[in-house]
Formats: sequence, C-alpha cells, structure tokens
Amino acid sequence: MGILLLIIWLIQDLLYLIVFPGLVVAMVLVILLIYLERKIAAKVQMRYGPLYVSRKVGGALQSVSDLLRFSFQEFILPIGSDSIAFLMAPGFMFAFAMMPLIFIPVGPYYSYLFPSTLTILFSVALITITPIYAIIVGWASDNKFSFIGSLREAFLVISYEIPLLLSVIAMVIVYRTLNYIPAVAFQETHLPGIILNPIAALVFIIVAIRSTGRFPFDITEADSELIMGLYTEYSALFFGIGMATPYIELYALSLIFSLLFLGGWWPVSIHATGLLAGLFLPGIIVIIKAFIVMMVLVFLRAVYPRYRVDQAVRSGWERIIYLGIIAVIISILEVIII
Amino acid sequence: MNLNEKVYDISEAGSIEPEGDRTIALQIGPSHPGSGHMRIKTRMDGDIITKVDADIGFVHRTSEWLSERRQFIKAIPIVERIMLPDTVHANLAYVLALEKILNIEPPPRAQYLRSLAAEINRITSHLYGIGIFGIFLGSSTVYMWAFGDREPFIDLMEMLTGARITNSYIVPGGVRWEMPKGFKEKAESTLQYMENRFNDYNDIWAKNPVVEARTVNVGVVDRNRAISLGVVGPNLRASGVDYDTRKASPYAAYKDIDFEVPKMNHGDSYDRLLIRIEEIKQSIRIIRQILKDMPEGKIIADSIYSQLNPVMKKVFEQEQRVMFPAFFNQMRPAAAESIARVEAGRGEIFFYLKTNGDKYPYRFRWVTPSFRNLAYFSDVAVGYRLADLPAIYGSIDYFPPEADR
Amino acid sequence: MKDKEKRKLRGDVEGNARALATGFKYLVEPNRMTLDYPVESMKLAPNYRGFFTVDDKKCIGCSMCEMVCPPEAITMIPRVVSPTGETLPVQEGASQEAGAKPAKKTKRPVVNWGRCIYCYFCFDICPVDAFVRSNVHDLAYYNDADYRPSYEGYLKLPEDPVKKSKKVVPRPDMKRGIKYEPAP
Amino acid sequence: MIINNEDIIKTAKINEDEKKGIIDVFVTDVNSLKNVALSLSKMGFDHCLSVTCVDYRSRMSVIWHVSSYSNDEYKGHVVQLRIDVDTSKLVPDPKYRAPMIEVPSLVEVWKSAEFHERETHEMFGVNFQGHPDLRQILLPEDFYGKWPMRKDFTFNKSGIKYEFE
Repeated sequence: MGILLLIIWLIQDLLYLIVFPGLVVAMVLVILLIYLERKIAAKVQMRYGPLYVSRKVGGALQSVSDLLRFSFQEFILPIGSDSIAFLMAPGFMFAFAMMPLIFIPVGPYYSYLFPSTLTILFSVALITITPIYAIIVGWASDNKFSFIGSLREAFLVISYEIPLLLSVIAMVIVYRTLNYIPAVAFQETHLPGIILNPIAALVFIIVAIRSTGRFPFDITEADSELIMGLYTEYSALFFGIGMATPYIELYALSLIFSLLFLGGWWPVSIHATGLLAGLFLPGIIVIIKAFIVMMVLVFLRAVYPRYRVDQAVRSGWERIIYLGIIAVIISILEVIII
Repeated sequence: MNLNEKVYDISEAGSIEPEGDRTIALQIGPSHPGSGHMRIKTRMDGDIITKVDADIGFVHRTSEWLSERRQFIKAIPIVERIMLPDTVHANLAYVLALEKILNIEPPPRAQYLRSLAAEINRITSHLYGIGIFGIFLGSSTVYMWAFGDREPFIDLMEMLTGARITNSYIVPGGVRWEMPKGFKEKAESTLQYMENRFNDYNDIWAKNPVVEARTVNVGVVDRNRAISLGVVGPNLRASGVDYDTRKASPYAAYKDIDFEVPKMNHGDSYDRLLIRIEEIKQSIRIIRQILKDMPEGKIIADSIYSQLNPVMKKVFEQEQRVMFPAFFNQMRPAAAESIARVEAGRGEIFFYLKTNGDKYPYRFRWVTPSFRNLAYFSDVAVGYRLADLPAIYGSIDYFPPEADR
Repeated sequence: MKDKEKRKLRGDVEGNARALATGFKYLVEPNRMTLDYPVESMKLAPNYRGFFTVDDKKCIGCSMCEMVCPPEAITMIPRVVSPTGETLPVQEGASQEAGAKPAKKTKRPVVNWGRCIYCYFCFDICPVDAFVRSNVHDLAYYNDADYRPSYEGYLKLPEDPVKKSKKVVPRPDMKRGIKYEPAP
Repeated sequence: MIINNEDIIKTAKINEDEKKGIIDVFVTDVNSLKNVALSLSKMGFDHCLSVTCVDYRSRMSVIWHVSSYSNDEYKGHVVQLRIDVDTSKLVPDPKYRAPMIEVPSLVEVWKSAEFHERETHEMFGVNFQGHPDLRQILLPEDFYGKWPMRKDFTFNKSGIKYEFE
C-alpha cells in the first residue's frame, strides 16, 4: 500500500515537473510569448509583425518554425573555444532556469519532489545560479564581444541580486513565512502584496526586467555594441537554448511575482476542494496572471532603448538598493502596526 | 617618414599588444550590426576607449574616377547613387557647379522647385538619421517610425519626379518635370501629419529618460573644437556654430525664403538628436512658404528651351515634361573651373569642377558631409565608454557609402 | 546634473509615464503603415518610371539614347527596314529577292535590364519622343540572359507580375502618414 | 578685395572671381606655402573643405579649399590655395608606376585637412610632408603605389560591357 502511494506520488511529481507547470507548459508559454512579443512590438511600430508562417492564424506558428530552424541548423564549434564549457554551459543555464519551478506551487494542493517549508527561499536562491553559467558561456566562447558581454552580466548580477532578495525579504516579513502557500493564504485574508508593499513590487519588477535582459536593460546582448553578446559564437539549437533561457527565467519570476504580489490563485479560495477548484483552477489562474506580467514586461521593448552598463550598475547600487531597503522598512512598520 | 618602406598592417589594431599595455583591441566591423560598411578599430582600457581608427573605404565606388571618364550629364546618376538618402542635394550641388561653367541661370520657378525637392529630401534624410540613431541605442520603435514616416515624403517625391529615391530631378537649366496637379494638397496634409507626430517622437524618443541618460554629455564637442575639426551640417550647429550654407552662400530659392537656422549649445549627442527634429520643423516651414510663393513661369532656362526641336516643345506643352536638347549629349564647356556648395541633410556638399574644353570633366572633385564628419570617430569618441560609441556614431548621422564615394 | 536642469529634461517619473503611455496608445490603437505586398500592390502614378520600350514606328535610329545612357545599358543593334515598313533583323532583310527595293539600313535600341537605372534620360533626349513608358517596376528574371532581351522581346512591355493582387493607391492620412485605399 | 593681408599679397598671386565664388591664391614658392596658410588661418579661414590635386601631366597642382565658420564676412567665400609642382623632371621610382610628388602638409594649420590629405595622397601620390598619419584611407592596401586618379592611370577594361546578339 505504501509502495503504491509512493508510485502515485512520484508520477504526480513527474507530471508536475514535466507537464504542468513545468517543462511543457513553460515551453508552450515561451513560444507563445516570443510570438506575442514580436506582435506587440509590431503593433506599436505600425507594422504587421510575423505573418507569413501560417498566415490564417496571423503568423502564430512563426516561433515554432524558428525553433525548427534552430534545431536543424548546422552547429559550429569555434576553434579557440573551451569546447566542454562551450557545449555544456547553455544546458546548465537552461536547467537552472527551470529549477525554481520545482519550488513554485501553482495551487494549494501541489506537492513537491523535495517537500519543504522554505520554498520562497529555495526558488529565489536557484534563480541566482543561472547567471554564473551565463558568465561561463561568455568565457568559453573565446570572443571579445562574448567576453565583454559576460563581464557586463557579472557586474549587473552583483548589483541587482541584493535588491531582489531585499524585495522578497520585505514580503517574507509581511507574510511571516518562507512558504508560498501560507503567503497566498495571507493575501487572501488581508490584501494582495502589491497593495501591502508597492515599493517591493516595483523593485521586484525592475529586477525581473534586469535579470532576464528585457529592455531597457538589454545590456549584455546589446547588438549595436556586442553583436549578440554572450551568444555571439553560438549557433543552432544551442543558440535557441540561449535565447529561450531568459524567457524561462522570466516565466519563473513572473510566477513568483504573481504568487507574492498578485494574490496567487485568488479569487479561488485556498480551502477550495475538488479536482477543478482545488487542482486545476488555481494553476490556471496563477499562470494567466504570470502571463499578463510577462506580456507587460515584453511590451517594454517597444518603448525603451537600452541603458549603458555603468548607468545600470550605478542605478542598481544607488537607487534600486535603497528602494529595496525602503521596502523592508515599510514591511517592518506594517508588521509593527498590524 | 620614409614612404618607400611603409608596410600596411591590415589589422593594425589587432596586432600583438606591446608589453605592459593593458588595453585590448576591439575591431568593430566590417561585419558588425553596429558598424555599417566600415571598420572601427578601437583600443579599450577596460570599458574606456583609448584609441579609435575609423577604417573606411569598404564601399568605395570610385565616383570621381567614373565621372571624369563620362559626359557631363552622366555624372548626375552617379553622384545620386553615392548619397542615397540625400539624392536631390547631390544632384543639385553637381548641377550648380556645372551651371556656373555653362553660364546658365535657371528661371525662378525652377529655383523654387529645386528648393522644394531639396527640403523634402532633407526631411527624409533627417528621418533616416533619427531612425538609425534609434536602432543604435536599441529603440526599434523609433527606427520603424522614422522609416515609416519617411514614406509619405518619398511618396511626394514619387509624385513629383516619378521615382522614389534616385530622382535625377535637376538638370542644367532647370528641373525635368513640372509640379503635378494635386501636389499642394498632398504636401500640405503630409506636412500636417508630420507636425502631429512630433509629440509622439518627443515622448517615446527625444524626452525618454533612457535616451536622455544615454546621450546627454556624451561625445561633447564645443564650438572651437567643432570648427577646428571642420565638421559640417547639423553636427556643427549642435556645437553652437551659426553656419548654414543656405544662409552663407544662398543657392536655388533660399535667398527669398524666410527661415531660421536652429542652433544648440552643448554639442553632445543629445543636441545632435534634437537639432534634427528642429531642422525638420524648419523644413516644413520652408516647404509651406515655397508652395505659397511659387512663381509662375517656365521650369527650364530659355537658352535650353530654345534648343528643343518642335516635337520636344509640343511634349513640353502637353505633358510639362522637359526633354533634353542634343546639347546635353555633346556638352563641351570651355576651360574653366567652378565650385558649388550645398547644404545637404547631413551637411555641406562641396564640388570642385574643372573643364578643359573636352567633353569629359578634367577634374571632378567632390567632398561629402560624412567624409568631413569622420573626425568624430578618431577625435571625439576617445575617452568615452564602448557603449557610447554607438551613441556618438548614431548621433552624427554618419553614412559610410557617402563618405567612401 | 546642474547641466541637466538647464536643458529642461523631463523628470524620470513623467518621462517614463509619457513614454509608456505613448507606447500603449499605439498598442491599443494600431496605425499600420505597411503594405502587405504580394497580397496588395500599389497602383503607381502615371508618371512612375518603370520598364519602358520603344515605338518601332517612331524610332529613327539616331543613337542619341545610346549616347546619353549613364550606365551604358542601351545598345544600338543593326536592323533593316523592309519596303513594307517593318523592321527586320539584318539577315532576313538581306535575303530578299534581287530586284526588289533595297532594304533601308537602320539601328534600334535594346536595353539591358540588368544595367538600366530608370533615369529616363533616353526618354528625354529622344528627338522624336519614341519611347513608351509603363509603371511596372517589380520584375526580376531568373537568368542573366533574360535581362538582355532581343529586340522583339524588348518591344513588348513586360506584364505586371503582381497583376492578380489587390491594387491599392497611397493616400496621405492624418493618422498614419500613408493609407492604402483600393484603387478606383 | 577680400584678402587684404599683406603677407599673402606679397607672396601669392590672388585672383578673386566673385561670380564663381572662388578666391584663387596661387603660391609660387613651396617654402612660403605654410606661411600663406597660417596668414589665411589667422584671417579667419578656419577650416578646410577639401584637398585635391589636378594632374596636368607636366605639372600637378595641389589645391586646398578653405573657408570660414566663425567669420561672417568670409562665410560665403571659398579660398582656393594652390601650388604647382613640376613633374617633368621627377625620376620614376621603380616601385611605383609614377613618381610621388612632395608638398608640405597643412594639417598643422587646418586639422580638418587630415583625411582629405590622406585621400589625395593615395589617389595622386602626393607626399604631404609633415602629415601625422599619412596612410591610405579609401583604397585597398595592395593598391598602394598606383595613383589611380592621375591621367596616366590605365587598367584592363575587358569584361566591362556586354555584347549583344
């Protein structure tokens, strides 16, 4: 009996990791998001955007065809590169970008491979690992532009990780838990996090833009200076993985944002039961919220040029970090008052 | 320097660093999204540029050589194709130099039509520059908008001349086509549209905090430095020099037109960005005046018109299309020399033409504005960051094919 | 920073808000300026400079167009005018019966489309106005040889390659610069 | 008279053509070229529009076109500073097709002449003595020594034009 339960538990976890909200849903959302990003930019820029692949549905299959093209393209290994690091780093990047999803519950009854009450801590900690591999990508390429790109990534990671942690700490102080499910429950009984601490939400959004390389912080891939930044020497599927990784990161960060600030699966109650209301509906709501956040973030491409690296680093140390500290202070005051 | 022993190192900036040198060489271009058709050899100390050598000539098309071996009339398409965003100005500058040798004075209406075409062309040229600057700073929206908004003006030129970019509109003695019916209304609505758009351009581009951060105090050239580097056009005026060839030595109809020459004070990339928008506003003002004040009359000088045969005169009366007399084929101007200066969108075009009584020009020298703006790379960009290089490059509106000629 | 104030830069909050609002305005109310080319195509103005040909009856074979052509795209080829007034290749004209009126030698222009730059100088130099214009411009050939038609091939104006598409005309528009309306 | 500086009048022939807009300053002595240029620069002709060269086969004339940005009076005028070099007595160098001629560089006077002098150097084989960085600018490196803008430059023209029928 115990063995059967264990097997069911494992299957459940596998489904959770691979299908929903894990790999499959993430990839579908990313493909959809890349298409929508191009369409949004095209709308603002008075043009059509992707259209000719599957014209009847408005070019929706463009991203799929791009993925196919990346898959069948010739892969080129530069002679001077550190080939092992060059080949492995994108894979690790992708894997570590996916890993926070293990700890992000999209509903109250989702169990985990590693049951824990510290899910917020784990997911945020895992998010900060991906940039290390980004730096390795630039180093292994043996290209000056990639190398400059990875140096920029290193500078920016250091200056923006602390604000990220500060904004999460601010919310943890308010919710008095390091677990997502009680945090969402707290928002259900009180107010959504974005109203409780708007400064923390702002800091989190800015850091999300920064760490996924959206405009105006598209600094490591600045094409007019660094060609393709880190991925200058990459081709074929490895390039595709490199392209997709920031979007996966964006997905994870948007999920965290919708859980911490947008009330998670609110308006569905945390006490709801049954297959629909307890299992599927919360997940769908969380993902829709996260997708809206992602769309807002990709819309910025159409509005902003990019900052210079020193300006971004300076604003990280001189502005965003203070905003983060203010967010923590607000939370402490709230806790004292309430 | 002993020239006989000179060895050209192709990758001078990429050669081995001297010992103890902590700079690295970075070759931007010739196949780089931010270089254009050129190679910018830089040396970097960390993120700071210590040396820039702009290696141009990748799209050198020998326009002087070709023009010296062809009849005078055939140089018109050649000079146009060198400066594709600025075709009318190149055409006009060459024809002005040629007219001085041939002693032809075009009639007033032709002068006005020349100015009209030139100002429409200036707007498209500035929009081109704004768009390229946009993509250099990463704003694809401004890139698309500016290129999209070029379209109505190119459409106007198409209506006027029958071609979109390479108009070949101006010939010695006048212009080739009369203004078609309905042109005034179309031009007026296009100008109004452009005026409406300035608010949006300001909001998303010129006054965007990110653009301000990227361009303010970047690539500063003060007045004296701009004069000594000999930069031209909007870049010169952004540095506070009050110089415009249209005012300094008026050509075409600019003597009779009331307009201002916008001027900025700081001479940084942000001023060079704003001055182009201001110049578009002035061009709109000039076009309105031209359309209002355009005199009636012939569009070709009488000395040319009288050489047309009866068939050609009939065509002129029916279609208002100027045909060429056989004289255009067999021009043999007497030995003389002349110069012409024209304020093109990017700056001053200079022509020096020398004839010796032969049917080909004896010496055909022209200098394009981008070639004179080259100094921006080697002198101005030093000391700024790598990311400032696109901000400087974009702001000077440098067009490599134009510099290479 | 002092310098910055002097320039009347917008504050960060106002600048960002206005930029985002402008972007959003265009997102919800798109002004599309693109021409969806092969589906729609432009009906060009009558004075558009496209492919052209020569009126065989009008041409007098004076070679002025060849002389003025800037890219040297026009070549004069030898032709003979038969007694009936038709222009024939030299060999056919020569094979006429003896005793008939001798065919008149003449020349005709042929354009190498690979070199032509559509400046229409040949049009304007022609003393008898023999050239015929069309506004077909979007045509490309598969082979290098196709760019150099024979004289008979040159006499036929090429067909519009996007004849079946929806024809539109550009109209100036206050909102989007150019609006494409169905051609009348 | 626009040019009223006595030093220039003494050392150079001045011909002012109002209609064509050129003030021709013809310097006969190579050694006084720099002084004339300095005097012009002091007068207010502060930038160089173009440097070029005209090849008359027996002689070559190097021309600096200069004008003014700062002086309102001179803005509309272009000074053509000209010097002739006799090429008939120059011995051909085996390395180059035609011998290089030598004139002093005026980059010290007008910094804006730098790129123009480089271009004239590679096109006409003019050795501007004192130029800080006299390299090629437009032509490919292997073209050095052929001076393509001179009148005696020739090349193989085959394959330029298609033959019909």
